[in-house]
Amino acid sequence: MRAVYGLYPNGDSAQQAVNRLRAAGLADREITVISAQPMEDCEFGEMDKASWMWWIACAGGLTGMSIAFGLSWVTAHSWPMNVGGLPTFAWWPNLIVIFELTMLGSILATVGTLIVSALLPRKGQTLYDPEVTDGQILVGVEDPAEGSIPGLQATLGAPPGARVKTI
Amino acid sequence: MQPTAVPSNDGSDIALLPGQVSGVFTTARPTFGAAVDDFLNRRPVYEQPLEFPHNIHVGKEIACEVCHEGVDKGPKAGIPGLRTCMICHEAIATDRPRIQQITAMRDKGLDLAWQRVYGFSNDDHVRFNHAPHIRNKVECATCHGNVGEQTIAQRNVEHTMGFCVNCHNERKASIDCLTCHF
Amino acid sequence: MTQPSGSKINDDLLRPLFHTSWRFFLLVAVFGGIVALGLSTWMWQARNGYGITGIKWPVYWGFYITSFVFWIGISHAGTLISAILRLVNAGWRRPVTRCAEAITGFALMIGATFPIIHLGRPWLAFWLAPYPSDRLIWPNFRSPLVWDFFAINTYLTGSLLFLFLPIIPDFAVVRDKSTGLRRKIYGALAMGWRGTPKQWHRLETAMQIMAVAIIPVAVSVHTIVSFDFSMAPVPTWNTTIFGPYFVAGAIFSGIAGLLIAMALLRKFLRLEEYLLPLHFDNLGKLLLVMALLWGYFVFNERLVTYYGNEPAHMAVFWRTQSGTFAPLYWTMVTCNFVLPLILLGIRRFRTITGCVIASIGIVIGMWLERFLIIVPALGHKYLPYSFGIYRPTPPEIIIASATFGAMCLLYVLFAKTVPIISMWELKAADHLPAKHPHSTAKEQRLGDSHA
Amino acid sequence: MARWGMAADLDRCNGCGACVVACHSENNISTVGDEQASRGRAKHWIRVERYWEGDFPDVRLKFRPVMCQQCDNAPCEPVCPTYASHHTEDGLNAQVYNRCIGTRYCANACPYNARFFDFFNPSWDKPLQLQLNPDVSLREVGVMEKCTFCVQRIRGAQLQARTEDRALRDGEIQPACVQGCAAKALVFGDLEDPESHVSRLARSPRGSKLLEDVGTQPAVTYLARATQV
Repeated sequence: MRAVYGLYPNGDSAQQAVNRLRAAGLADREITVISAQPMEDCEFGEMDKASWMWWIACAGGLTGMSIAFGLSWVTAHSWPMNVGGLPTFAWWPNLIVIFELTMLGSILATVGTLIVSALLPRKGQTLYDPEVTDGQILVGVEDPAEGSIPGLQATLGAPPGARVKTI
Repeated sequence: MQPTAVPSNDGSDIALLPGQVSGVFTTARPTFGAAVDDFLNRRPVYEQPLEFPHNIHVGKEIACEVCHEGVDKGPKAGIPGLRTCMICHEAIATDRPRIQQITAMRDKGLDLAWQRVYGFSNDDHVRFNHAPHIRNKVECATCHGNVGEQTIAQRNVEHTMGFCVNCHNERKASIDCLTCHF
Repeated sequence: MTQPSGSKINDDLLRPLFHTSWRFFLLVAVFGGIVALGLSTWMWQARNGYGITGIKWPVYWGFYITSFVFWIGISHAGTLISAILRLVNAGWRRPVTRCAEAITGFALMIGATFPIIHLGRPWLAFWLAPYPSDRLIWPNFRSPLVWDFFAINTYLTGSLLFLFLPIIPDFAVVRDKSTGLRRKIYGALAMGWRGTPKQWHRLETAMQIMAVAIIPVAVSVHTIVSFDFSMAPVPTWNTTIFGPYFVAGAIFSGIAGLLIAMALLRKFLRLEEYLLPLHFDNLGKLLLVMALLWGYFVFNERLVTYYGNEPAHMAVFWRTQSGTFAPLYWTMVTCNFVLPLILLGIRRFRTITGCVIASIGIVIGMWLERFLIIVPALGHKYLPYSFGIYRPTPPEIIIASATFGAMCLLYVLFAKTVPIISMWELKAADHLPAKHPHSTAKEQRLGDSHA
Repeated sequence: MARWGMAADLDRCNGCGACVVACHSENNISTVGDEQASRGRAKHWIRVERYWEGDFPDVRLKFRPVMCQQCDNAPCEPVCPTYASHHTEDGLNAQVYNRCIGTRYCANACPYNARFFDFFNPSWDKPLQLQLNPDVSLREVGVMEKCTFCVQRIRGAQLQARTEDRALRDGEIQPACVQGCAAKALVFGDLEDPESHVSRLARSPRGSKLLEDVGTQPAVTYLARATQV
């Protein structure tokens, strides 16, 4: 993999680098930003995009709910036991299990979504520098177009404190 | 008080007769290995005192209940003793060495120590009764397989609860737990 | 006081991971020995039968169920508190959340073993799970114990994930700072974490969703634990107040447990710059509120029983109030109400030491509370002929005590392998959106009370 | 379908304890020895409770045999996580040992304390194992047990009646305690048959249920003169 990236000591210069890259015509998804903490004071993109996670959580909850409903329904009807004169399929007690599995479903769906969509290393997304851990912010371009490297180096080197690396 | 092995209902001290299967691992098992064997349905090979040819007897159109005579009367079908054998073999096939062998045993007052092949262990808590099953025309082979084609009776039908319950469901027999478990 | 930031956070919080002192091995040996003793006692119990405990007719639940309720209660420290603090975005939560969530996870694991320990045939515990079998019989969904099974499993899964998710970026830090096998293990745990805005954003959204989901689960778990009692027609058990009463008690004991853990961590891992007196003060105030709430519930429960004046209920009532169990009862009231009121209500006493003393009192008091709910009622149930008393035997005491050792062991191991304070959350406080001009980054991070 | 019930005439009961002994021998209830009994591990599916009334010297002794009341709304049943405790079609409060995992929740929920736990594997000194009843299973360590109304006798009689193709006769089924009661204080039968001895007794103005206000709807009626509790 080839990449050009700069390491920046603070959010302001990283922001500058991102802005310059944008001005140079790169789309947000072509710009890689890596930091050791969420940078809520900066505009790196992806700010309000993930609201669909809530919908997936709801869908997971609905799945859990139907599983729980199915379980209690099948149990009650495959072997209808009389216990203490309670109805065979009793809503009140079953609601408890249904609630728990609903919540479990939504939790698992959320975590699953997170792992699949944002974690798990993927091909072509491997740009990383361990210096990020010590507070450096990485801004770079993965697999830049042929011939654009010198231009990118200049763009990335412009903000104060920048150290440009090419691999 | 030191816990001891569960005495079986018929008076012997062994919790599990050879070949008896139990659905669960309990502290009733003497050793961990026994528990594992039991869990994996591994049964000891039973040594019968005599190679009894079921196939020959059934082939002569002798009904099962001629020898297992308790089967339509009560809980136990019964494993016949020498006396039952000698009812016929006093006269039939007396020239065979094996028949002469059992005749000699009878004369000495001995009996055959048959090993049970089927049966429930104590912790299955099953009170099985043959009589109502025979009365309701359940074939012996339904639960005991093709014993009629075997020489030494082999256990080749697993008496799990699902096995019993499916049949009870099909025949609209009671599936109340207290039908069998008490 | 200057606030640590950046690489100093890394240095301070990764120190326990990379430097092992003899104290770690000593602690592991001591607590591991206690746990091994507890486990072997349990094996002995399983081998010999339940008779080696003090359980008897008619008091069929004793130390084990008491410990079960107690540990499930302690587990409410973490997830609930950290979820609430996350949702209201309280800045001072940042150093506290992880040690709280860890308490939840471990207390739940310990608590969840007790129903199995207490079973007459523990090897059949899996029958509580609905799994396909030829018998076609599944668990009775109308039994509170099955609700327990589902609730505790949901809560355990949820809270372990809630603990794990925010550790992922910190695993990445350890990965970057280490070499060899450790790098591989932490690299696998970090699951390809790099720290892109997308990852950060998804992680924080996921944490928000988890927080929203875990709060009702936490409330339901202890309500359901209370159902174990209130569903049965046993004098003083069969009451509607048990749900909220147990939840309040759980949070109460949970915060107390958290305060004790925080004080120990601060001392042992030298986290004086992170776990500030402010945190103890804030949690101490919360604890005071919970003490008052606990008092309110106890007053309610007692008053209603007293005025109901039902003979069977009154027998149990007087048994705790002035009979056999009175010494324990009044110890409980002192530990849970009087002591916290003095130590936490008077500002001068609400120091770290004061908070810890009050917390220890509360942990003892809450254990007694559960004992006093379970045992006197069971021993005094309707027919005078069958009244009975319960005394624990050494095996029960060993097993119940060993769980405290298990908690310490798990916590020591956890603090050894994972940064006990969320590093990225501390760092993130420097990069909050500038839309709150009245709160500086420092206040956001640690809620600086010295300002 | 029948509804099995019992009536206990407290005016006839003289507290001899024959029912307890009969029950022990019929149902293979293991005795636990003096040491364990003193620690509260004794099992008696039926017990004779003794109560004293009045002040000395004007003291009267009252007996009340208490067994599982086979409640219609049995509190022990819904709390069991594995259906070990449930209700059969003929109104028996069943305890299935196989399914029991030993939570002991049923025993806590039972207002009569009529349920017993096997703390150890049972044992019988030789040759006492020879007197075990083959119609009743032996309970091993870790399960709950309780009075079954001698279900083995009920099932046996039902089977016998079906073999002979006739209906069950009133009084044909006698649980061990009923059979053993010399004073004829205990009567067993079908409560759904209005003519049976037990349902006539259950309708008696002397009759009452134990802990009726708990709402368990027991199948056992206690008969006593109005002066008695």
